[in-house]
Amino acid sequence: MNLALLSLTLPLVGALLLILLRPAGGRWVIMINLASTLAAAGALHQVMQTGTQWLELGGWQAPLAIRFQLSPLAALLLLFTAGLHLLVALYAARSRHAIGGEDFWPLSCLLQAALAALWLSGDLFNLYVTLELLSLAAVALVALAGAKAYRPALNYLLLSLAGSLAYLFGVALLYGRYGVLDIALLSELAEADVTTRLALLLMSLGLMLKAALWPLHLWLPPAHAGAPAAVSALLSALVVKGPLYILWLLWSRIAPVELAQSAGGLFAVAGIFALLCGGWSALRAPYLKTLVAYSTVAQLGYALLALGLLLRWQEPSLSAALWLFVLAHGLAKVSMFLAAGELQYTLGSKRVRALKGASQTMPLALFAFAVAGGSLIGLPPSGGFLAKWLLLQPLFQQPQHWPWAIGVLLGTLASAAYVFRVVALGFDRARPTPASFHPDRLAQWLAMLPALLVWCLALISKPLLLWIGGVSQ
Amino acid sequence: MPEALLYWLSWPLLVGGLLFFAAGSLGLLRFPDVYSRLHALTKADTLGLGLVVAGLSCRADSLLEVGQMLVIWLLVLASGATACQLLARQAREEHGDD
Amino acid sequence: MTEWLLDAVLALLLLALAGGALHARNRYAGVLLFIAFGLVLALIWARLGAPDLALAEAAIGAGLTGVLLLAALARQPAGSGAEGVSFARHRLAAAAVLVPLLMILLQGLDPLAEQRSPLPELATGALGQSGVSHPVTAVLLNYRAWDTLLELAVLLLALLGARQLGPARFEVERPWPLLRAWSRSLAPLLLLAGGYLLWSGSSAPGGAFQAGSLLAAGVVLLRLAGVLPALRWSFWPLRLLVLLGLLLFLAVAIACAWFGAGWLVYPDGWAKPLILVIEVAATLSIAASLSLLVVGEAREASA
Amino acid sequence: MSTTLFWLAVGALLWLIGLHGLLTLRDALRRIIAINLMGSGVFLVMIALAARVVPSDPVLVALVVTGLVVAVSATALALRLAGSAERGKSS
Repeated sequence: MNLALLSLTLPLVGALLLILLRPAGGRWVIMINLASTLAAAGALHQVMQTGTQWLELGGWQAPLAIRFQLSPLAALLLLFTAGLHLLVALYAARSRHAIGGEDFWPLSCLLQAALAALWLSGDLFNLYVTLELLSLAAVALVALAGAKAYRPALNYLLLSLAGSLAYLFGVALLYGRYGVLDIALLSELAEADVTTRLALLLMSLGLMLKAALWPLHLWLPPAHAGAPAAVSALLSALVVKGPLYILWLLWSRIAPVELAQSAGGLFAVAGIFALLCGGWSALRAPYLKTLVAYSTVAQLGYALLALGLLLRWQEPSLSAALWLFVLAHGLAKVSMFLAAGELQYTLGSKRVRALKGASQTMPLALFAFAVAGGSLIGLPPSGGFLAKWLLLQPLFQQPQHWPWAIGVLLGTLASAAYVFRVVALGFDRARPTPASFHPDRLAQWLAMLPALLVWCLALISKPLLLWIGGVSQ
Repeated sequence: MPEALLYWLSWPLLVGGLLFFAAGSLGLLRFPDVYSRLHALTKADTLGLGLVVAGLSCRADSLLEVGQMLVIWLLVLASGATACQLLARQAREEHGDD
Repeated sequence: MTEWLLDAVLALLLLALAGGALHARNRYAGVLLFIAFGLVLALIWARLGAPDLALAEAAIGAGLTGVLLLAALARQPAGSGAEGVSFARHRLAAAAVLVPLLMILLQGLDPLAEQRSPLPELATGALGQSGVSHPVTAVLLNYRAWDTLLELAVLLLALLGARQLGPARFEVERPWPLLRAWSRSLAPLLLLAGGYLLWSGSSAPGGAFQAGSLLAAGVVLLRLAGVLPALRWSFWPLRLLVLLGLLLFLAVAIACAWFGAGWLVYPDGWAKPLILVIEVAATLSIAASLSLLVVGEAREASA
Repeated sequence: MSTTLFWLAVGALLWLIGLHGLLTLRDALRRIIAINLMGSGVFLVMIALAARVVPSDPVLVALVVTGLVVAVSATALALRLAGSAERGKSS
């Protein structure tokens, strides 16, 4: 547990010192992220041996005070957060256009600390405070992009606050009903009465609004497209996953079984709609970063589908699919957004049409975009394919659930459509858009690094599946 | 005996204070321009508060409480007067002497 | 009977002010009604037996939020807010939507009145070792100290976000002598009240947040009266003051984890001094953050 | 219709008024006021629950104090954003 706390406090203290002393941020943040990644890896290694560890903050017994819960899944998410921050920091240190201002460095460290506090916390109100921390950090980061990003940032902030307050209303109801805020204790006490159903409904609405899950996703594309490239990578890969983790905690731990099963169906249907609507909007998006933002909404549909089926059939192996989706989507989306930012900056235009002939002018960036797109589609050797394979396993065993497979098929079709729309434009070399200046090769290699990592997941697929299968118990 | 006397004495004071507050609010709603409204507000409400403080101090069980209420009343007096001056000056600068 | 009358009047006033604040004809009336809403809400907190909250609501909710709203209103070009939709026409439509939703919520809320929670007994029971005698301060700074630490980070984040949104030039033309004299005499009073609130926090309603917001009100008043120079972010002692609360809290937490028994576990006997030090630092950083949020100016303040 | 339920109902109604205002109004300042009303509504629900026991539940009061400061800092950020967005649009 101490290593996990180290991985949490390093970025927090680092951010405070960065604000106070205002050094050149790049190098320091890379060192902080490296150290916190190693700490998270140590914590994960330790927790795989000893199993879930608990820490009562302040030494008080469970119901009174906050409890930290370091499960293998939480440690994996800590490592995932620190790793992604490291990758983005490496790219951002190289190409300064992608961060929008020197304030990016302390804010990204605070974002990492907020996420670490969220993964570790086991208390409902503490999760509310971490959610607020997360959304304020995300809004401050989006607002870095200058005046054009203020309106979407304001809309994002207001809707995110409304979501937090709906979540807080649910927490107040649960506390009123059971008198306890700790998740582990609540999971023993919860029973399916009208107050619990209303509380879970309110909390789920708030969390779906904050995680931009299908019906409540309209704020995401303008906010993520308007933000600087490195910021939108962090937002799409990490910030929307926090509320999803809490949603999973709520429904798989606290909710009684019959409530979870009835909600599972709704989540699965919402997932299918997210896939279709996200894919359709991405197909028609005129701007490159809006396309990638809509693809986030679509890919979250897979996670929602996995969550829905997990709850509906009470099939624990599906939660491994859910978390593999989160990992694979995170890595692929970081690479896609960084490549899109690089393309947009060098070719000088935000439109998708400007990518004509990009395979000639900027081959590396387009290759990174295509490789990341491959993982989003789920082409065989990539992480995305592993997650989809895990998702489809129960469907093969019980053939009577075939309609869900049709949904997954349509989702794959939609994501393939919008990725190949970009790639096809890239290879149309009739009148290539000239690069406004000599493209920076190292930046493109750094943008490609996460995509290569997501394809390396396939090399270690056997231990990875066993390991994640064990993790999500 | 003095407690009962004080108790009955506090009723007229409290009702008087209430009346002054009502007069102040009525003045705020009905008076035509800024200055008369300011006048109504600061004068009537401060006096109303004074009467309420007097009424409550009859019922107070310790002198400390009476002292606290008096300090509060002095603070309201001072801040009311200053605010009234500032608002009146602001109004004069914006509209001139219409 | 009279208790019912008081509740009904307060609740009616609260809801009327809320409706008015949202749907008033022009924005200025809306902001004023919202400030009145904050004060009535402070009354309701006192009525429901939460004096800490009444203090905090009056100081932060009605006071500083009101100043923030008025400052935002002053910066915006006049007349652009005349959009006040005539609420009369929409009232029926709104009621038709809200009432069924309220019925649904009430079904969920109904059984809560009889439930009881074990936490109050636990909190007051463990007061002995918590180092303070007022239960709310014990919860804030000892049982759930992690919440308070994260919450200081939330305030810092709001300041970081607001700071880089371009220069907030604060044009103070020539402050009136009356305002300067009044702010000079009021400031020590606010300082005294803030210090008292901070000190009494360990045994009576009060504490870091209420004291911090009172001090911030004093700083804002002095800045508006032109007595204080411009508060600039580039001035590093001010940055240190803003970060002081969080840095100290983290230092205590890490020191406890390193040498003591665990994360945020105050060594026994040390609880009271540690809490006092943390509370003083938190008050100063809250006062600095809130006043920077209201009257802070960006680096390149106009010459 | 106990006192607790009365104040719970008032809090829930306040939350709904804020939510309705947030979704229907277009002006940024009014939407920020709507968010504050929603926050006050939830806090009223929490304090109504706290008032069930006579010395009111210290845990809930502390949670609401924390929530209040979170609400103020979010409002301050939202107002600065609204102001800059307005200035950006008009200049």
